[in-house]
This record gives sequence, structure tokens and C-alpha cells, in this order.
Amino acid sequence: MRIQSPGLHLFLVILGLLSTCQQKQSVPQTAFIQPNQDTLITSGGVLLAALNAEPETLNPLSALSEPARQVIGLIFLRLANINSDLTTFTPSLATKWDTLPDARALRFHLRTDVRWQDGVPVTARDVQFTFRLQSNPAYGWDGLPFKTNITKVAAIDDSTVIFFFKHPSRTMLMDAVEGEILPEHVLREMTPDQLLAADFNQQPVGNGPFQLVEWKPQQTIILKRNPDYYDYPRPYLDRVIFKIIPDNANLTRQLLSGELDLAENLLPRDFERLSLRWREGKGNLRPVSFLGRQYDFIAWNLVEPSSYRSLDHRRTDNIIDKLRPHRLFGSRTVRAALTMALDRQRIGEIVNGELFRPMNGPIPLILWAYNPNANHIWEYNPARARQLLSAEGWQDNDYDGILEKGQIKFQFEMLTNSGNIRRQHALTLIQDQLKAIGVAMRPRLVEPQVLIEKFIVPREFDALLFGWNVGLKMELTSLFHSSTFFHPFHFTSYYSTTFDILEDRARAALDTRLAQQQWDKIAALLSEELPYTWLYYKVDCAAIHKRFRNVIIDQRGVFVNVAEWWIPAAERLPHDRLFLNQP
Amino acid sequence: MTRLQGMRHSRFWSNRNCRYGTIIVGLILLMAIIGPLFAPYDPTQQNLEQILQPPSLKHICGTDFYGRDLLSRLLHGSRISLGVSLSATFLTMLIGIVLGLLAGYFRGWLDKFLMRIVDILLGFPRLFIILLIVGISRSTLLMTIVVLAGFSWMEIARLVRAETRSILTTNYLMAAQALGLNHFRLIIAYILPNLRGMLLTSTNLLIASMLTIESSLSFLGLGVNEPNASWGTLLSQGRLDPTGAWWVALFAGIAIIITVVGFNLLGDGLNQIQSESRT
Amino acid sequence: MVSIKSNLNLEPEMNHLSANPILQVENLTLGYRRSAWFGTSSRQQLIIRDISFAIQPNETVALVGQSGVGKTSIANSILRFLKPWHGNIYFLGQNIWQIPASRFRLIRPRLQPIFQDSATALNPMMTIDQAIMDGMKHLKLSHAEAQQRLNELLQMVELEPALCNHYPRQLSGGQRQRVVIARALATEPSLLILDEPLSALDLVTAVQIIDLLRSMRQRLNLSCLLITHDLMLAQQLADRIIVLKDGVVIDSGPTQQILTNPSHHFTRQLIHAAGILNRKT
Amino acid sequence: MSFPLLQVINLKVELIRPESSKSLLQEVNFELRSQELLAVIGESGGGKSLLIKALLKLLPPHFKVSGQIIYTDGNEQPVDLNHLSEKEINVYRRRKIGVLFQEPLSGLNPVLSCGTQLRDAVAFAREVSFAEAHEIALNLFATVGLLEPAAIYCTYPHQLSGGMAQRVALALALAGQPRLLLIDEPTSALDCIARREFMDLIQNLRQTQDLTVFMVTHDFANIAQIAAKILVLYAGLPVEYGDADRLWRQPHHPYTHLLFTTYQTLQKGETVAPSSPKLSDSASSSNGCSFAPRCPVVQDHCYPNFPSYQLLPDGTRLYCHFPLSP
Amino acid sequence: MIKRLISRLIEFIVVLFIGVTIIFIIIHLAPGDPSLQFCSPTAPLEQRELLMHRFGLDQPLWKQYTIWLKNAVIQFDFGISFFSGKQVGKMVRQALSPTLLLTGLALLFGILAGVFLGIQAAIRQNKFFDRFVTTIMFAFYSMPSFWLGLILLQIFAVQLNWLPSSQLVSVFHEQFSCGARLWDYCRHLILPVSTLGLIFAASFYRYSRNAMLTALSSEYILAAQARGTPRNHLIYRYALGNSLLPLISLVGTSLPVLFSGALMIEVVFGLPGLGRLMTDAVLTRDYPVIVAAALLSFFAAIIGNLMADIIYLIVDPRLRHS
Repeated sequence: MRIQSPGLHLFLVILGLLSTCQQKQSVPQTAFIQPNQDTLITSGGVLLAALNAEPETLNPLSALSEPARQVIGLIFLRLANINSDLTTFTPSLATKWDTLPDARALRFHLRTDVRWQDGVPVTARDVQFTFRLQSNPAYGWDGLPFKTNITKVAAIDDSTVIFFFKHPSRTMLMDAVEGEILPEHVLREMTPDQLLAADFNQQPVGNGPFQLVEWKPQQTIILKRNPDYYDYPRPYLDRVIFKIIPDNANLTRQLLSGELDLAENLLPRDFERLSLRWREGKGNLRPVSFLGRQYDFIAWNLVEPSSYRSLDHRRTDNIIDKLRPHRLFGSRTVRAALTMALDRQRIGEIVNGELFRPMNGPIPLILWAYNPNANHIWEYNPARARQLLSAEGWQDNDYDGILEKGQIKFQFEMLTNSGNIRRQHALTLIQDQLKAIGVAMRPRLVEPQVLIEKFIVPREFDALLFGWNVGLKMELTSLFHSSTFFHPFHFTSYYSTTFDILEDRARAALDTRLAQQQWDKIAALLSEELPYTWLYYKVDCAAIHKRFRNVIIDQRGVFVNVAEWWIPAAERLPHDRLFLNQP
Repeated sequence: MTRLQGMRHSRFWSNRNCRYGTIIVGLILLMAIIGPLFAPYDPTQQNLEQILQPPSLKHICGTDFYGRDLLSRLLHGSRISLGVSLSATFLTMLIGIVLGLLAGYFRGWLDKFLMRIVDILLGFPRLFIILLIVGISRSTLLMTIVVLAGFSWMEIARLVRAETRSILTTNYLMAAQALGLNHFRLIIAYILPNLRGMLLTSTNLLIASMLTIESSLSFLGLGVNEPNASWGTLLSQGRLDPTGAWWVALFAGIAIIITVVGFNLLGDGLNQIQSESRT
Repeated sequence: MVSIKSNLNLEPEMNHLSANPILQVENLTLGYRRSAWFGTSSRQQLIIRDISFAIQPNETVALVGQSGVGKTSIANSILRFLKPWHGNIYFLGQNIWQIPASRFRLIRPRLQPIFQDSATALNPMMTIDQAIMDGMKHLKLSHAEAQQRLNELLQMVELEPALCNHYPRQLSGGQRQRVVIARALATEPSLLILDEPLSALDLVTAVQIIDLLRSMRQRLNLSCLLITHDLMLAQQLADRIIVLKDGVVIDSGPTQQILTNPSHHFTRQLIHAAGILNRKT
Repeated sequence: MSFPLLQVINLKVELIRPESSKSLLQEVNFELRSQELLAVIGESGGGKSLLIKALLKLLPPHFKVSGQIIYTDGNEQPVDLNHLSEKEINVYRRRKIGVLFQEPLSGLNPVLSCGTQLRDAVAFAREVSFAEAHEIALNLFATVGLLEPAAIYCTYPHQLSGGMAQRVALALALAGQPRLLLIDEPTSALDCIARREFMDLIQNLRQTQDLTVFMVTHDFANIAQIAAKILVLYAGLPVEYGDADRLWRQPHHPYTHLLFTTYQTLQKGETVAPSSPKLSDSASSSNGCSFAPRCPVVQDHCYPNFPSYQLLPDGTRLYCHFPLSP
Repeated sequence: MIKRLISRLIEFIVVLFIGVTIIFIIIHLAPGDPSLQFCSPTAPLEQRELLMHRFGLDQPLWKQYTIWLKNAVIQFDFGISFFSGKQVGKMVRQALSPTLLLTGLALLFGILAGVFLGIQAAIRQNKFFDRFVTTIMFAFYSMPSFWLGLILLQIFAVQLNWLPSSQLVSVFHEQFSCGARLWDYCRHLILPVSTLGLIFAASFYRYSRNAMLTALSSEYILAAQARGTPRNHLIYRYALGNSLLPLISLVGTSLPVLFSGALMIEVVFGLPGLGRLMTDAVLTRDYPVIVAAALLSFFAAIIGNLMADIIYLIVDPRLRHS
């Protein structure tokens, strides 16, 4: 389970989707918790799980892709784990923590009975060493922004460690706890170059519930129970076996032919088929859906690409008067008209089945600051859209089916990354719906790498169908704040002083009620100005074999409490018994 | 037509392979030319109520993800697929013959140089180049044709070179040289006509392989982009959900196979006639 | 390379040369390299050692010897297909192996070969009239003149004009050989090289071709180099005979003199083998 | 003493085409006594090699061979080869009749050395072990006049000269110690000296191996002394068949006369007067005498109707309306 | 003869050198910046410069090339992968074995089936067997390989559930007994090998049938028949020897296909291999892996041709004593 870095990881979205046609889905319920009916818990059994891509490394410091993080989560421990409400934490390596008098430091008391795989006890020096690597940019840890607010980490004695902060903030605990703890005795003298090519990446020494047994590239990763795990009876499962299946059709086939116990990111049609079979009582895979961590949107480039090109990035004062608004999407009414021309509910249903929630504002649904009625909702009304456009001077004088104003024709290119089938479907549907109101949109698929380097960073595009992977920290600075104008994520070139003031106030407010008011104002402002047209918020889905008990799956991920999962002896499958009495 | 007179029409028709081959190829070309006029629906018109319907009376070949009728997409697609394959084959034959003749006729360094280029290109991993091109440029039809031709002219060049070298050793070529004819005349009047048999057969086989490769290219993302489709794109769309919508890929696959079998039959038939007429 | 000076009565024949012979071959040496299996040094095989002879205008010389002795290689080196190791060949006063290929190409029409296997001497994909027309290409005639000359040639080699648009494979052996001759004559050659012209034909057709060649020689005052192993054919056509054995000229002289009193036992053996009834016996 | 080894009684070969069937060889009757040599001469394409293949039933299925081919081997009783099954005739092909085709080089397997081919043929034909067959092969090479048999043993067909290839093919034909040897134009590819040597070889083989020879040839040099009988084929019809020396001195059929007189004048070295009517090669298709258009003594009667069969007192068989009287 | 071999070797090295140089230049010119792979765009600028420097991407192109060449040619060290930090040489070797296993078996199956059926069809020319098998082989020759794979998967893996639908070995491979392990390998390989094998078989069928037909109609077979050799002796001892010769050059030229042809099958059947490694490398612009894989496929193509020539020389006596 992984708290996202403060910046919403753009490339994560792409990387996760890099392998052919792989998508996240979600369904109306918030979370799935399967109650623990039977009292007598028996250990033993094997979990067969699917990964959509091969993890590039199992070293927490250099891991980037989602699969890598999921496996690392089972091998390494953190100081504390976040709860499903995404604000409070439960103790893990640290038993308890308290803030020191001047409220700019946190003291953690560690467990003394936790050992690394090779028997060496886990001490505060490991936590101090881990911070030293995490905060050093040379090691290239992608969670670095979490640690910018931390000045020093001191290990008082073997079981207490203190984090010192520059200035107090709401997220001190979240910043301190972020990131798995690394074994100091293994990685002590490693320089960044050595670490990159170290064997540790392929044979990690961890302290978590499971440890690596075997990793066959492009095939399987096999973890076995950590014999001297501090929380003795757990983990109940003997083995967790990850099968690497990049091809979605392949994944579906294996699910249907019973070769998998757990899989996530299913296509809507497959998920519906599984749910149908489950409702009829035939299948033994229980479908699970929960609000995910992704949403899709159309980003309108508010600035004419040629004018942005000529801008000098160093002098950031009075940028507004140098930039010419986009010939099409410069005006707010045009953007509103285009939003009203799209039947977003229908697109959502076709592309995602029911695995989506409508989204009308910038605040992600799973974060505390989300207030549905704060957003201004533009309902689907093509006639109204056509009126707005003609009011803006866009008529179809030469009856060629495309509006024009003066000699500018209302035609543009909408880009998305190739290899993502559902976005390609959405693009085709949008093209069709825009054609109805006389807007000619040409869809274009571009390879992810090229999309970022050639179109997004230099902002050489008109419109972009894209998606964000939501971080658990509530902030929109890197998307719309003027301070991050030249930041790669700020590609709509949105600039508004009111937004700047509101967000500064919201982030500074320690009292949640006050912060909520500011976020509501922001939501109203952005859903009015529409730098984005938000399409839908995805509901993730997964399927878990019915024989597993005490399973918790929610937006934090699928492998949240794998240590707790167990299989009643009666329901064991043949391959569950293979490892019963082995160490 | 006097030149073809040597291959009397009856012998062409009596050869079973030729007969079936011409019938199939004729039907396919007919379908490509007039098919789109008979398409029951507009191939790009989406119809969101009819998504992924299995083959039924209304939609003989069923519908795809956007509810578009697959039969009409197949008919329109045939024009694109055949167009791409035929023009790619033409380009390949052009390059292959010219370079093969040059290498075969003017021996010495030119021959060595061209053959080394062939070796290099043969060794090139095709997939790698395709993926890069998909990455770099907008994948237009022209780009697909160029890529297709770029990868298959080497075999033809080698065939033509080998055949030219064997013709150089024949008596009639030496006699022609003794007549003092210039190189151009020798190549055009003496070498090229004698390659005709081999070229006819390899053209047919080439068209067949072009169709197959075109479908793999679309599978990798290079090819026709929305909203129109070629057989290749239909195949790759079908591939995404094989367990569910089996009909999307099935009919496109069958269409490709029938066309390719047709051209192969024609190729083999011509080959038989060619070898019979030589004895 | 050891040059075996032939000890036979060669000298008298050389000195009565007229001013400019059509073809002059001076101590020509030919051979080929056989690359043995896996690189033991490739053996060099000499087949023609230091041969000299000349052909006067309007004279037919027969080169006689067993098959495999290298007669065809001599023809090929004259036609500039096979590079000789030593010696030079003068045709119409020019050393054909010294002048550049482009210039030699211009005088090639004056030197026409007629091969043994008529089946492969004609382009299978070209009709008869086009094949013969190719012979006249260098004369740059207008279409009418060319057509008229074509009919003349066909009539001369006794071929029905109706055969014009046939393909070579539709003709018999004899007819094909006539077309080859017609094509050769189309170029107004001054030297014809006939390499075993009749051995593929049966007797009756062969006799007709002999008669055709003989009349052609007088009418167009051609000089010919006849290459054959059959002295009977040489007797019919040749003015002079040169006998080859093991790459060396062992006997040469006017036809009657060679046939009546051969000076070398191999020649006698050749005469006997050819079945020529020696008038003396 | 000689006995009739091979008797062919009105052999007819037709080419069966879906639309029409064309007869290529008809009315062939001859008799070959043991240790004799029958020479078959005539135009190329007259059906000579077809006859050889017909004798051994080697023609592909779309040819129909009718008539009787009686083969009597000394003591056994006569057998009609034409009506034997493939298996039975194989026995005759293996042990009784050897055949030597026109293109000697193409009759040898290019990828096997000459020796191995011969050894296999001998081992198979005579059912002996490979070692024994090796010995037999070596002296077979010697009997066919090859100078160093051991060297020839491991050479490959493409390394042989025309003459040597001819002899290796002959050795292969003799692998099964045949009594009858069929030879198809052995000398057309050879030069005259090699041709003479080959003819001498055949002669002494007839004595030493007690061999009967059926030879198709173009070479008329001393044909009268070598052959016992001569069969002249023209366009599939045996126009003349009789004793060799009587035919050589005064041929009755105009075509035979034309052939022999032309050759005799060539031998004397005189120039041959071209035959008067312009010789056109296109054979006539009607069922009249096919030699008519080229026949110097042709009369109107010859064109329409089929030449009549005549048996002359001296035993010569003839197909001609107006044979030349001596 | 030796001279010819040496000149071929020199050519081989030159071609290899030029080919790899071209690839090295092309991938560097292609858009898409590898550094994006191993650090997020939001990372501070100097972090990205640091990583660029570590991978030597900040040096001019020709310098990078010389360094790579020095490592690759001298110590056979192909550097480390940008994406996962593993040794590229090890990665390619690991990916190579499943690919070779798959394509090797498929080629073997293809040759055996293709040649056997080709000969039987040639012997029974124009009978029912010949026409039936020829039409089927036509269909396989013209079928896109992934399409055939999908159909077989659909029938055998999903509907009938006889065979596993992906991966090279089942996850419990280590727990099986030795025999069961072998059986596990077979079960996983049956479908992919038969798919690729059928495609190979189709092309070998065509060649061997034609070669056999020409051999059977040649003169020396008639001469052997005239010597009374029985029919199957003729076919298998005489005609077969000659008709197998042209197949050797065909096998030689199909070596490069061993690498590229398997990609589709690897993706459809979820098998690990060079094809998939190559695709991922190109998508993530992992330059060292791309160059190493390309070098390998070059090597195979040229070795294939060279071997075909050499075997042809050894087997065909006509060339040996030219």
C-alpha cells in the first residue's frame, strides 16, 4: 500500500497503463471488508495473484511502477500504515508516537522484537539511515517531496527516533511515515551507482511478513512466509505467488479457467461477466469493486501554443500579458459549450460499464475535501451548446458541417497515449458527439514517451484526453497554481490570482472546517472556469477467490492486509497443501 | 497481345489452380471495388444501442465496440487493405527488380555492395523499426506502404539476381552480346522477359504475405487510424477481447485467408504453366 | 610456362599471308584455375599452348580436334568471352583484347558465332522476326528497309515468312538453326564462327545446312572459322584444316593435302574415324 | 547357335489426350536373334526412343501400348513383356534387359559418386553383399574400358567427360548381367574417335558377355558390318526392315535410299546435290504416306492412302506404294 | 575455397558492424527521453541531470558509441539496463532460452511435418491426399500467426480447458517430481509450438513438395527405374537425397525468423522471451537492451546465411569439386 507523492504522478498513470490495454475500474461501493465469521483461524495455503507488468526492481528506493510497490509492500515494513479513512494511521514498526513540546518534532517508539531476514535486529539507526538515503537526490527516490519539510532524523537509542521539521503542518505524521525502512547493515557503503546495479534490487533483505523465494523474469515472483515475523501467527498463508500477465486477454482467460485467485484492473465486460456468474452462484471468484485512485479528463490548452513557445521561461513576472489566449479554447463560454456538447454519462457507461462515478470538479472523490454540491454541473445540452457557440461568433456559413469564425475553422486535434484502449474508445465517442454540433475533432494516438516529451512538456497541443493518479495529499498546486506555471503538469497554462489566494489559505488552515470552506470555493471556481472537462472518476475492480477470509480491499490497494488472510482447512485447494509443513 | 499468345488461353484456364485462383481473386477485387456501394450501413456511423451484437440478421457480421456494422466495415476495409497490399507489392517488386537486375548484371563491386545491403536489412529486427516509426510519425497509409515495402524487397532482389546470373550463362544471351547490343537493350529485351515467369509467381506470393503483415502492423499500432478501418485493424480490435466478441476478429481473419489463398492458387498455377511451357 | 615449339611444317604456310588477314591469332595460350576442395593450392590447367593461325578474307578454316581439347575456348576468346593468358588476337587489324569494351562492342556485329545447340541459341521469349531484327539494330535501318531485309534473309535461308511470329520452341531443330544463321547474316558479318553447327542435327537436315552455308559463303564473300571434330564436315566446307591435339597444332594445310597425305598419325586416325573413304585405297 | 531372343509383333503406341488420341508408333514388327545387333535409324522425333521405353513399359500412364513383346531366354518359355505387372517386369528389368539412354550424364545420380551408384545397382540386381558388389563394380568399370577403375569409383558424375560418362552408364546397364541391351543414340554427344571406340567396345561386349544389342543410332559409318538387321523408322512407321548389308547396297524405300546415298557421297568427299523438291520439315498430318512431301519419287497416289505393306523375296519388309526396283 | 570462406567472414563482420551502428544511431535520434523512465517529470532538475550523467546520456553520441563498442566488443559487457539496472547481457541470455526453446521446437516440428507431408503429397500427386493437404497448407501459409494462436487458445485452453493458456511453466513447477515437471513443460508448450510450427510447416511443405516433384521427374530416376529398382527404393534412396538439398538453404534463411516471428506468439501466449523483452525495451527506450537484442538478431541472420552456404557446399558434391 503506498501513499502517493504530493505531486500526482503523471507518468505513473502512463507506466501503469504501458502494458497493452490495461485499465482501472470502479463501482459505486466505497470499500469491501469481508467480516471474519469463523473463530478458529488455520494457517497454510497459497495465494495466486496477477501483476500487470514485471516489477523493474524490489528496492523501495528505486521502485516506480505499481507492481513493484505492491510486492515491496509485503517484504518491507513501515513505521505506521495509513487507515482506510486516508487520514489516521495504525502502528506497525513504531508502537506509538508523540509530538514534542515545540510541535516541530515527532518522536517514535519502535518495537524491539523485529528482525531482518538475515537475523539482524531492526533498530532506530535503520530509520535514520533510511532517511539519509531518501533525502539525498542522488539516490533518485520519487517520494523526495514528502521529506522536504524534515530537517533531521535522530536515533536517540535503539528503539526511539525523533523527526525534526522546518515548520509545523497538517501532514507531519504522513511525511515522516512515508517510505519503507531499509537495512543499514546491508546498504551502508553503497554509492548511488553501486545501488543501481546492486543484487539487493533482485534479492531484497526485508523485515515484512513475506520474503522473496524466487523471481523468474517475465514469469513469476514467489514469496514465502517470513518464519521469524514479529506478529507470530500471522501471516497465515504459506506462499504468495505473483504471475506476470501483461496481456489483458490472457488475464481474462486465466481467470475464467481458474488459474488465478486474485486479479485487479479487469475490463468492464469481464467484470460484468464475473459478477453475473457470481450472482448465479456458479463462479468461485468473488467480484470486488471500490472507488479507485484515477480519474480521466479533457484538458483544453488555454494558451496558443505558438505564443507559449516564444515565452522566456526565466522571467516569470507579468507572463499573462505576453500570452495570447488559444484561438478556440481561449474563451470560457466555448469551453462550457464543448462541455455541454458531451454526454459524459453515456461515454462513461460505454467505456467503463458501471465502473465509474460522474466527476464535475477538480477535487478527487476519495479525498476528505470532496463536496459534490460545491461543483457547478454542466448538464448535457447540445442545443444550448450550439447557441453559446453562435453567440461567440462561430457559424457554419459554407455548410460544410464545420463551424468557422472569420477564416478560422473550428477543427483541432485531441491527443491521447496509444496502448490505452478505453481512452481510444472515449476519443472516438467524443469525436462523434462533437461532430453533432459542428466541431471537427481529429483523434490522434501518440506513444506515451513521445506524448510527454514532444507535446505535454512543450505544450504543443490543442486538447488532451488524459488522466491523473490521485495522491492522498489534498493539493492542486502543481496543476493550477501560478507558482508552478512552468511545471510539466501545469500544461493547461491556467493562471488565476483568486485561485492562488484561495489555495494558499486552504493549505495553511490547520482547522479542517476552515480548510473545507476554501476547497469548496476552489471547486466552484474551477468547475465554472473549466480548464479541464472532467469526464468520470474510475471505480477499481478486482476478483478474489471465495476461500480467502478476513480480506480488506479498498482504495489503498488490494494487498493491504494480506498478512491477515487465511483459508479454512475445509476449503483448501490441492495446491494449498503443497507447502503446509515446510519452513 | 501477341506476346501472351505463346501462353494459349485454354492452357491457362485448364490449369485447376489458375482457375480457382482467378475466380477467388476476381471476387475479392470485385468486393473491393463495388463492395462499399452495397454496404448495408455507413461504416463509421456509431450506434451506441447496438454495441457488440453477435452476428444476426440485422448485422450479418455483428457489430464492434461502437455499434458500427462489421460487414460494411469489412467491405470498406477491403478497399484499404487491398490497396495497401497491392501498392506495397508494386513498390517492393519495383525496388527488388531494379536492384536485383543491377546486382546480377553488373557484377563486381556493385553486386557485392548491394548484396551487403541486403544482408544488413535482412538482419534488421523488423519489429524494432515498426515500433519506432509508430512512435515518431503520424501513422499514415503511405507510411504503412513504405514500411511494408522496405522489409520485403530484399528477397525479391536476391531471386532476381540469382536468375539474372543464370541467364547470363545461357547461349542466347552470349549470342545477343555478340550482336553488339547495348546493356539497356540486353536487360530489357533478353533478361527481363525471361524473368517473367518467376516474377509472376513471386508477385502473387508477395501480395499474400503483404496482407498478413499488414494485419500484424495494425496490431502494433501502425496502420489506418480511426474512424476508418482495414482488415488489419479489425483483427487487432478483435484480438483485445477474444473470449467475448469472437466475431470481430473472425470475419476479418477469414477474409484475409480467402484472399491470400486465392492469390497463392493463382501464383502456383502460373508457376506450373511456366514450367510446362519451358520443357 | 614452357612453350612447346611445334616441330611440324608450320613455317611455309605462314609466309604467303596476304596483306591484311580478317583474323590473326598469335601464340594464344588459354587455361583455367581449378579451386580444389578446401584450399589446397588451386591447380592451373593449361588447355591451349601457344597457337597461331590466320584467316584470309573469303576463306574458311576448319579447326579440328577431339571434343574437350579446347576448340570452343578458342572461339570464346576470339569472341572476347574468355580472357587468354598470353598472346593476342587481331580482328580487322585491331587487337580485340586491348581496345576498350565499348569500342569492341561496335565491331562485334562483324564477328558472329553460331552455336552447336540451336535450342538454347534463341531467346525463348522473343519471336523469330524480332530476333533477326535485333541483328540489324546497329545498321539503324528504317522500318520498311528492315522489313524488306528480313524477308530477303528468310528467303535466303529457305524459311517460310509465315513462321515470323512463332516462338523458337515451336520450330524443329533444323528450322531453329536456319533462324540463327539468318540472325548472324543480318549483321553483315565479315567472320562467322561456327562451333559444331551440325552435330545436333540428323543427316538429312545437316546436308541442307551445309548446302546453305556453302552458297552463303560465295554470295556474301564471308570468311568462316569452322570448329568441328568431324573431318567429313570439314571436307565439305573448309579450304584449310588445322588439326589440334593436346592444345598444340599438329597438322595444318589445304583440305585436300591434309586428307590425302596426312603428316601426323593422329590426323590419319581422325580421317579413319570420320569414315572418309581415302581415294587412294 | 542363335535363337529369337526378342520378337515384337505389331506394336502400337498411342498418346491418350482427353479430346483426341494420336498414334505415335504403329505396325512395328521385328525379330532380334541372340548375339545379333539390330540398328534402328531414322529422323529424330521419329519415335525411336519412344520404342525403347515402350519395350520396357517405362512410358507414363497416358500412353497406351498395344501388341506383343515376346522375350524368350534360352531354356525358359517365351513371355509377353507388354502384359506383365510392374512387379513381374521389374524382374526382367533387373536381370534380363539393360538400357542405356541418350543423355549419359543426366542418367547418373549427381549427388552420389559413380562407384557407389554402380555398387548399389550390382548389389541390388545380383543380391550380393556390398563388399562383393564393390569387386564386381571395379571389374565392370574395367570391362567397359575405363583405364583406372579405382579413380573413377570415387569421382562424381559432373567431373566426367562425355565419353567417360557414356561408359559409366554402360557399366550401370550391365550391372544385372543382362542378355539384351537397349541403347538409345549412344554417340550423338561424342566426337568421332570416341564414337569409333564405343562401337568397337559394343562389338567385343557382344562376344564376351554373350549380349544381344538393340541400338538406335545416327552414325552410318560401317553400319553394314556391325549390324545384322536394320530397321528404318519414319514418323512412327517402320518404313523398311531387312538384312543390313543387302539394305546398305540397294535400299528399296526412297527414304532409306536418300539416307544411304547421301552418306556414301559424303564419305567420298563429293558435294551432295540438294534433293530437287524444296525440303520442308513440316510432316503431313493426313493418314497418307508421311514421307510423301519429301519423297523424290512421289506420285499422286501416295498422298491420300496409307503406304501398303510389301514383303520382298529377300525377306525385306516395306511400307511403300512404289518401292525402288534395284 | 578457404579464400571464399575468409572473404565471407570479413563481409560478415563488416555487415554486423554497420548494422549495429545504424541501430545505435536510430534509437538515439528517436524521440522519447529514457530519463523519463527512471525519474518522474516532477523530480527536481538536478536529480534528472545526475541520472543522465550516470547513464552517460549527456555525452555526445559518438562518444557514447565508442564507449559502448569498447565494452561490448572487448569484454562482452553490454552495460546495465536503464529501466531495471540488471545486467543486459544476463537479461538477454535469460530471455533467449525460452525463445530458442519455442522457435527451435517449432522449426523442428515445422521441418519434420512439412518435409514428410511434402514427400507423401509428391508421391501421391493429384490424388485426394495431395489436393487435401495442399489446400490446408495454403490456409496455414496465409494465416496471421496471432490469429491462429487465438483460435487454438480459444478452443483448447478456454473451452475445453485441456491445456494451460499461458506462461512457460505452472507456478508449482518446483514442487513437481522430475517426470511431472517435464510433462508440465510439454503441456505449456504444446499450443505455442504447434501454432508457430504449423506456419513453418506450411512453407517447408511447399518447398519439399516442389523439390520432390522435380526430383521424381528427372532422368536418373527413369534410368534407375529401368534397372528395375522398386518404387519406394527409388523414392527414399534416390529422389529424397536430391530433394532435401534446397531445403538446407531454406532452413538457413529461416533462422532470423526465429527471433522476430516469435513475438506475436509470445504476446498471445504470455511466454517470456526475446520478443517481449524487445517490445518493452523499445517502449521504455531502454537503449542498451535494444542494441543488445538487435545485435543478437543480426548475428542470427548472418550466421543463418553463412551456415546455409557452408552446409550446402559440404553436402552438394557438384559445388565441392566445382
